Amino acid sequence: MILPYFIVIPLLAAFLIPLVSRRRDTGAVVLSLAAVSSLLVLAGLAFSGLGGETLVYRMSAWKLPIGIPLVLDALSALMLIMVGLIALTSLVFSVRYIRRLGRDWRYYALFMILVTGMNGVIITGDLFNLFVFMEIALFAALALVAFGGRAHEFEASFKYAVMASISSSLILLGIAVVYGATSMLGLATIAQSLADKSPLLVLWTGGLFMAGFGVKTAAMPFHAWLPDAHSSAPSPISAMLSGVLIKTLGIYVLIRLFYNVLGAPPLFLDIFLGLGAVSILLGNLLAIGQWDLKRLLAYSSIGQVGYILLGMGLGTPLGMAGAVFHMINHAVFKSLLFYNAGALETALGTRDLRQMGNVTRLLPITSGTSMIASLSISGIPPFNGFFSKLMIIIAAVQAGQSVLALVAVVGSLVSMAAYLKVQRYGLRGGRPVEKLVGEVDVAMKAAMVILAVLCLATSLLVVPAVREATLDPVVKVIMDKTQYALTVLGK
Amino acid sequence: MTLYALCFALFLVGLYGLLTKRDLIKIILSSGIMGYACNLMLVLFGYRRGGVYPILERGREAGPMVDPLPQALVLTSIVIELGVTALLAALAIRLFQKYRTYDITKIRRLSG
Amino acid sequence: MPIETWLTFLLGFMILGSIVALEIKDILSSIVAIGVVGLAVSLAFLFLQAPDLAVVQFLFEIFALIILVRAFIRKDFHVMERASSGRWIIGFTLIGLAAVFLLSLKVFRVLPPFGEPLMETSRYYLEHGAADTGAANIVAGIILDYRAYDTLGEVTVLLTAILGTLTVLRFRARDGKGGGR
Amino acid sequence: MTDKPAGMTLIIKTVCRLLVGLILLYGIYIILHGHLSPGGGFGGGVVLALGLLAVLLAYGREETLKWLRLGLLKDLEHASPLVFLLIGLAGTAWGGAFLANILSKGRLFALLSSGLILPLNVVIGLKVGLSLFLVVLAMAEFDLDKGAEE
Repeated sequence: MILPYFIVIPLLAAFLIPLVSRRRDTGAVVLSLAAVSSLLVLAGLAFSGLGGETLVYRMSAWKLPIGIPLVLDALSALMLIMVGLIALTSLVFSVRYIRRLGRDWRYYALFMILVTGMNGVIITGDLFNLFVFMEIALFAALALVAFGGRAHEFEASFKYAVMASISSSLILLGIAVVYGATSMLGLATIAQSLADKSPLLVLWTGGLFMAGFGVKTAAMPFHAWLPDAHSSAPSPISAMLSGVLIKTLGIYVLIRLFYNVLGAPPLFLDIFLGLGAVSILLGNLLAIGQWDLKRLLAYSSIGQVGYILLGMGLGTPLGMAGAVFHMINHAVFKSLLFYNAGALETALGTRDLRQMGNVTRLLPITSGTSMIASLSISGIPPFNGFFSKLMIIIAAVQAGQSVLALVAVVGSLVSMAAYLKVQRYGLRGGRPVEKLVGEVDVAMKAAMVILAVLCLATSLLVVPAVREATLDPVVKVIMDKTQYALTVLGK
Repeated sequence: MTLYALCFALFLVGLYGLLTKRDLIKIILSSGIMGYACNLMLVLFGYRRGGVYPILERGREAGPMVDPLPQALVLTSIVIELGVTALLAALAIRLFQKYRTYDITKIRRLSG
Repeated sequence: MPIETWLTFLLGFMILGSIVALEIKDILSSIVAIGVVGLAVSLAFLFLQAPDLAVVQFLFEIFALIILVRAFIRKDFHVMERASSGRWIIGFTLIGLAAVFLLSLKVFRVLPPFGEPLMETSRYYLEHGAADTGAANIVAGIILDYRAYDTLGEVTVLLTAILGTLTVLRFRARDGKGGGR
Repeated sequence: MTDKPAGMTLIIKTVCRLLVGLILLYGIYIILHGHLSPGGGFGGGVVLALGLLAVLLAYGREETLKWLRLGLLKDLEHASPLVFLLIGLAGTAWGGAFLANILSKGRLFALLSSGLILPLNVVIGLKVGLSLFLVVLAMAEFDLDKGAEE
């Protein structure tokens, strides 16, 4: 069984790194690259070999209500692929980028722990275990946000830590109440047990989880920590945070809990819709006002998460397919945009759009890939963002929510404006740049090109044949709702 | 029932502190209070009237015992709390070193 | 006295202590107050028949106090500045939290009453724990056998927190602005 | 905490030397009896850390680190979670599942019983004790006043 290795491999790398590296970071780089690429391969194999089945692994050889199960279904396999992919490119991008902060093995150790935490959240079938691995990912993210060692990074990290602490406490309280009511901790057993408990209980714990994981998702009223944290972190880490962390700790857990455990109560779907609509409008609008490139990207992440929430809230298979599709797409193009920002920062020494200038000639790869990413995120065909947004909008119209469809269209136009601003000032501005202060090395370029190619390649997911093999099993897992519990319990 | 409500009240005191206090130290303390409340809530849910602690002893009758599972969970949670406290404290003293204040609004103003 | 009375008293004391810790102006008193609350939690664990937790809570509380005192107590710096938000924010927060409190009272009535847990899973641990794991301490059996995976996570959390703390405290500041040496 | 590198007075040093041994022994006792009595790796680890801190308080940093060998402590701290993981992997190899309890369960109430719980407790105790000690050490070394007015 390959299931525990999704945890063991990154953890082994994280624990070995301090022992193998002293002054140099070569050992750490090699180890973490090896670990992440094997994770990606494993995840790919798992997804293709799964064929719509669900694998259950018993940790410590104890069966479900007693021990902790690991569960791998199409949804978790897809998430694992996403994490592995972004982690790999992010590491490739990091090697040179992070050396200007010193050759520090801690970065790689923390990075591997971050990956461990996310994989752990994705693969676990136990509520409390999910909490533990969420904390692992959060601690690693906090340390990495503060990694640069500048005062504003500490400030961002502190703010993030406070918000994380609030949300974790809410979640822990929710777990406590669930345990008090059902005396169960496995997701599958809770799903069965809660089904015949008082609806008040579902409402209350649902509210706690919604607030707690809402903060992790950074949907609009809960977004306060995100712009600081995501813009202060080193660029490859921003890509990890915006690209996958908010999705694993936020979106994925929300889907699992509210669809597979609580059985998609209509009230909470409406809340998803509301959060989504507000996030789309305000997130994208606030993005336009920013001059710091990474802050702009961070605010835009809030807007894009809004689309995913909107798709989730519709509760139709098409909407869910759009949400999952957009989640993958956003991981690809937002990470790419953060790499672009990192490359620009390395080359120009600034993140302020007004200080940048005409760099299309000096940095052809950076500006080319950022053009592709901007087109994708604004929803221009034939790039991936267009198809996922289109799916969500069509699903909204089909579900009779034309107002929300309109909101999505308007949000898309607003985000296009924000990225026009990036292109106009950041890359094609009038301010002539004569000399670059730093060099964008091959590894950085490679990371950017890989993701730029993926921006086009993931569009293929919309082709019916490909979609049947990839998105449809995932959507089936989600829309089968509490069928998840029966599958995991082997009934 | 009263105990649950009181425990929840303790949780809300912590939440109140986190939402309104602007002093880094008090924010750290508030997060600790919320942690206490969560832990206590879990153990309250596991108490069984007349039960003894879940450790077998030689020569003692195996009477009813309290629920051991919440205790195992809270053990984990206590460790996590300490981790949060250490990390927050480290960040706070770095911030103090730079700005010479623990007031988060002043820090925000100073950093622009 | 029944255990409820003791616990009600302790919880009231904790709430009071927390409010004192939050509202008092002197840093040292504030930290000491939170320490006392932590010790009260430890005492409550003892009442609730959780000696494992009482020991660990007590020791970790001492440690948290050492960290907090070391981090924040300075010879020349004792009294806090104006440490709260404006009156409006406090008012709205209080009203909001009070509303949440009143609304959730009903939920606690739905839960199993105090002293009568369902224990659907835990019954197994109590009946088979010693035979399955060989440990007389059933809590130890749970954290290191039935749910050892959680504990692996817990060790990793601790490792990460320590690594993070050391990263934050490491001496050389990166751009000269961050302070440090 | 350690204003003077020389540490405290002779009386405190002597008392401390006597006490430290006891504290450390007690910590080890708690760790080893984790499967039989309250405490275990987490509690015992903190006691260990407190013992080491008492040394630090009494003798000051210089002298403490002379016989504690910081590098070794750090290596031990880094290696202990690795041991945990390797024990878990041994479970996959011989017990059929990750972290399965593969050793013999022994007789109830005996010190050498309960299979892997004892070694895991030792690993956890080591990890908790050393990492908490290292954190407080780092905080004690951290100087708030240096370079703050830049």
